[in-house]
Amino acid sequence: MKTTGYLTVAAGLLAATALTDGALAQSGPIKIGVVTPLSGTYTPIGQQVRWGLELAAKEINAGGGIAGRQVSLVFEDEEANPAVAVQKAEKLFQVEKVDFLTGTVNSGSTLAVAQLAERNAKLAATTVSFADSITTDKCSPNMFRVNARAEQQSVALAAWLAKEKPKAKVYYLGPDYEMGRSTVAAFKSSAEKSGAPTGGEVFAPLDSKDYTQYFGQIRASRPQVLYTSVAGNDTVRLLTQLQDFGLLTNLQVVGASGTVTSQNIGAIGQAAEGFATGVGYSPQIDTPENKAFVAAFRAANKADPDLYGADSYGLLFAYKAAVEKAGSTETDKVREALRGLSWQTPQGAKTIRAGDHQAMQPMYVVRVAKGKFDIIDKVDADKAIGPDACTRF
Amino acid sequence: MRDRLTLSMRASHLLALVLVTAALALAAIGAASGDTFYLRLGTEALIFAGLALSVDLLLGYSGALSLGQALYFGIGAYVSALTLLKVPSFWLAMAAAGGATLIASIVGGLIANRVRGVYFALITFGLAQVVAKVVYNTRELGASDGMIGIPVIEIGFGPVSVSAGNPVGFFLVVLAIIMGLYGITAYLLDTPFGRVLTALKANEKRVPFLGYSVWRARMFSYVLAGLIAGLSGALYPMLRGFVSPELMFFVTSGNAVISVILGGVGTLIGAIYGSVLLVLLKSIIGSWTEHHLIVIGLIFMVCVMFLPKGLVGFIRPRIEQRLLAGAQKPAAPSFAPARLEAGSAKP
Amino acid sequence: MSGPVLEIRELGIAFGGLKAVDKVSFSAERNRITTVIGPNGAGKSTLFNLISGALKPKSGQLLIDGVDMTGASPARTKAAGLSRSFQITNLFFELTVAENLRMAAQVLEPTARAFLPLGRSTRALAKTGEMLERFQLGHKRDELAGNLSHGDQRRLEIAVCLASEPKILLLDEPTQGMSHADTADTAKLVRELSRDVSVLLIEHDIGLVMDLSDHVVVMHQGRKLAEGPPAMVRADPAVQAAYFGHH
Amino acid sequence: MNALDYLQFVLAPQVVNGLALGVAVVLVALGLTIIFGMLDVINMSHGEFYAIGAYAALALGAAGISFWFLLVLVPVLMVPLGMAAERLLIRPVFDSRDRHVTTLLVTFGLALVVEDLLKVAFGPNTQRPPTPIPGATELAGIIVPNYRLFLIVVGAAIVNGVAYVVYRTRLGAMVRAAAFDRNMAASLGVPVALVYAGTFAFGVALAGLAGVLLAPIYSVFPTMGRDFILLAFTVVIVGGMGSIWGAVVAGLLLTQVQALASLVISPVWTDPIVFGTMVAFLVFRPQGLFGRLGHA
Repeated sequence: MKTTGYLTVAAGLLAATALTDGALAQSGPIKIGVVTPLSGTYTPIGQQVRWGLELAAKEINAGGGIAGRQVSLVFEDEEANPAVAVQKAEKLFQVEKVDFLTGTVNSGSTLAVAQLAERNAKLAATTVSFADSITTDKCSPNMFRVNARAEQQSVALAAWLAKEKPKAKVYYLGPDYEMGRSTVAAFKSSAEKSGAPTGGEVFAPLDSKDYTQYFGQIRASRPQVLYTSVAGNDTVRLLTQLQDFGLLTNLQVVGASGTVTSQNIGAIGQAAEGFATGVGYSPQIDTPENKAFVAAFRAANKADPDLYGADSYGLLFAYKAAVEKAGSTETDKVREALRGLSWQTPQGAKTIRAGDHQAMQPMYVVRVAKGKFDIIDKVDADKAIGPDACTRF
Repeated sequence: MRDRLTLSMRASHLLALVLVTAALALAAIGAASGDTFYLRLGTEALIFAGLALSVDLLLGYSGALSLGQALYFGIGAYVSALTLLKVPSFWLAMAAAGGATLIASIVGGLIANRVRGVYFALITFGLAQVVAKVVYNTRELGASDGMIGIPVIEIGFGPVSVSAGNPVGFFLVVLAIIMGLYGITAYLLDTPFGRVLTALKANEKRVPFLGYSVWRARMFSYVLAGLIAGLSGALYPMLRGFVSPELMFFVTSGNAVISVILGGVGTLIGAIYGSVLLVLLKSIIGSWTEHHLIVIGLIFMVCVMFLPKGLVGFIRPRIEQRLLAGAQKPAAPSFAPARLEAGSAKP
Repeated sequence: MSGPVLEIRELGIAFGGLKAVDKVSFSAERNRITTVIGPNGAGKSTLFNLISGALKPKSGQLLIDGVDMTGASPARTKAAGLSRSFQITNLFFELTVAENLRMAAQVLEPTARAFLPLGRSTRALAKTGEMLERFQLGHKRDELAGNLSHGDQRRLEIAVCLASEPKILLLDEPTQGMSHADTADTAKLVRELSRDVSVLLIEHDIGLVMDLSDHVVVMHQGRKLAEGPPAMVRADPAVQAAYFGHH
Repeated sequence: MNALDYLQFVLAPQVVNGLALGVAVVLVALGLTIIFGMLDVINMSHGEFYAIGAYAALALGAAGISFWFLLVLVPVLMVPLGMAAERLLIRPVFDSRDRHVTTLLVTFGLALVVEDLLKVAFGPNTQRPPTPIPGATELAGIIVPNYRLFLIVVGAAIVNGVAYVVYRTRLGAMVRAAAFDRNMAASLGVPVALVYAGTFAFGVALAGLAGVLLAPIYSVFPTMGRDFILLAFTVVIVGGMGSIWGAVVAGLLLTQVQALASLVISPVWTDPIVFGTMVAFLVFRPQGLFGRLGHA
């Protein structure tokens, strides 16, 4: 009967975990838990996270591991659902006894996992979520962010736009939910500061099928620039429909870093040409480190890395540096080591700001040309980062 | 006892007893080995079992399939979370969540109970969808991110108190509450009122001509189901410390329906077994493939087609036979007066 | 109490222009058997649906035991003391014989007992036992209603109607599909019943009608054609033409 | 924005664009309403059949088969799939006591499986076939992409064709007879089992055809089946189960209401409006605009 089966399984697992406790913990491999969406809408992002981390782990292990210990990754599917993410994260912390956790994509999962990390006295990091709140008003002493947040992206993009098209009229089209609205608001304030007038704004429901109903308003306001923060399938529809309606001529489309990515650029095709965004990474970055990274990534996965893959790849090297500096995997020591840590990534040097656990990094403005993200501008890390708004620690 | 429905309910109670025994054993093993994860996972399974229980009350007894029961689960969870953020009191949070879901399910019932069958399913689906979307867009409720920072509370029972952060303690509290909800539901279903619900499922058109208001009976069971879902949902933020709009989404409602089908429609205890089973299946399948939907979808279809009464429906008749055999050996006690029993013997 | 147990005044309903029941009036007297007859499509079943609340009349008035019940729901007409059976057997086929009866008898109990254990509803249980005995269904009490023979199902249906101790019983073709022996049994039963309950009957078996009824109402094309004692109705030339002429 | 601009840029194009979206919704709802109305089966996996059609178009298109041929080939390939689904999943539970709920649950399970299978087969990323007819036409200042014009024309032709088959042919009469009373139809010599399987397969083929036609506009991804499903069910209920003209009127009307509502009030309220319409119809006019096919 299944109850007894459950009991046997549970009892067996409990006994097994009890054994691995303690003795093996400091000498065996360093375990890093990855809670990331492997099913559902965010699967493509989860795939990049996985590829980036796996490549980094392979390279670190080939180079002798972290402080002489091998790294092993333990994956769990979070289904892009915070309720599942927390359950799986707890499994990794409690049963797998991972030393560190990463992988969450949507900000709800990241925030919930941050709280769980606090309650389990473990550390976690995100390489994808870019909601400002994660390192501002909802910052956590146990959560780090190594990717660029929304404000860094919009500062970089707005600075470029002010140079490229001074005082151009901007129309805003965002997905109608909290994240979409705050991203639009962030860019709007940056753009207005640099003198770009606002032509109007509209918020379309998430997963909109047809954007044509908003085209009339856009045409009527005659903007030179369209800013959008839609993502995934929504971008495919928005941009291809704009193209079908012939609206892309004489219109510069700019957007959030997640708007056009390596996952959807193929489906967007021609309509993506000329799209510009502020982002922390492009495979086109012309440094030896990046070229090596892109080559290795391509060889392993038959696909180009994007910002998610690159940020996830870089994270493991930060963790390696921190553990080696701390001489331990203990939470408090590693936290101290991560604070203010500078390390090299394919994206350039990154530094984790001690005050809010947000990584500072050079920001790039990239524009799509022939299906590739060409770098057209670069903003220094300290210019893009913005003030430290975390008051908890 | 020869009344079939009462007999079935007794068989369910036996299975409930088995479940509680197993749960207590798990708690003991967990406490002895200092486990956290499995106890908390079990706690979560029980909380979602409460939701499944409410789906079974509707589907298994009055025959109404709700595809949006997570709505009340979510309302319970959010109200409990909001209360706990202000006042960290278990009883206050439960009362507030109960009150809110009571009102919400009365409103929802007034809308949904105007229709039957598949239309009921579509309306409950749409209702949950719309409310979830509103929550998803309401900044005051944390919008798409949900709300974190719900404190770990102390649950006071007179002189003793249990921390929601204590895996064994909170597991036992949740076990008691969910089994309490099961007990109340099972009791009500074996009263004359509950039999009206069974009658509704058997032949709804006949019921009004016996003098019962169909609307009132459906409404009562809908509100009761909403309340059960809401009280279960209220426990969620105490366990996990956060709420998110996904708790109201179709995934949550759908999982509850899957649990009920796996465990057995109309068996009540099956909902709880089904929920535990689903959590177990997901964690086992999830560790070897991310394509768990294929496996769960297939198992679900097989259950709908070949095991319409689920696993408990498969086991329970065997228990009923045992009970019947046991009951017939002594001098056949029956609910009807003995004189009439004798009189009704074959002429 | 005096006066007719059921009185209908100019009751009418139309379906898309077709007047299914057109200004029909008559009364059913206490402890009498009143029978409605008429050819197929005369509006007999529609009339029953109007009286039992299954349909709402467009015109006219309905009084049960002197109380106006025009347009009341089935549950309310039931509460006023009216019980009905159906032309096509309408039982809880997945429930046992005893449970079918207990469900019907439960209305005898105060509402509060609906939330107490079944065993506390002593009056309903006693009534169930009484019905089982009276209708000779005791040995089948634990069988599912769906597994009974047709004759037993028709009998159970009458028993269910009677279990709630109604003032007036509407029986829609109770002998429909029965064997001769069963029909005779049922006729005997209905006659017995009329000692303590008023009966309104729809029946096709003319012999049975003439034998059983105290009062006959003849319907034709939605209207009342005639009413009176059986012998008088049989002699009515209009009835002869409209009804018996067809046989 | 001045009034003239509003009329030229917003309102007038909206009517035309809304027409294309309306046709898209009608195409998806058409198969659903036929299966619902004639078989009395709630096909929760209808959206997944639509997705299969879109993926088939994508894969076969990439293999070099012309779009115009796919318009015929994909629906034809969907027929055996629909037949098999009916035989294996619907028929065994067709006579269960609560057919609506049981078929809904079985097809819900199927939807879960198909969605995941599509991901295994084609990967999680969004893909899109090229637009078969590029370019746009400008009519009195209103820009309409040529493919959308084509879609409107083809959509109208499909709806008329289906309506002709269902209402005017002997085949349609047999189907409607079987829907109205299975036993009566059988006694009149209608091969009921075949008619049922054929009707289900026909509905599935229509979903596949919608997938082929809409893939270039709405793109292709594993969860695309969920996209239209609430809207399509609403269209079916508002239009009247099984009523083809009802689905057309409801589909065009609801998409216009939705689009105009999103211009006048916040777009996020469009879902509640659509849902509210569905509830209002269920409560006040459950037979829908045109009543139920075969039962009216």
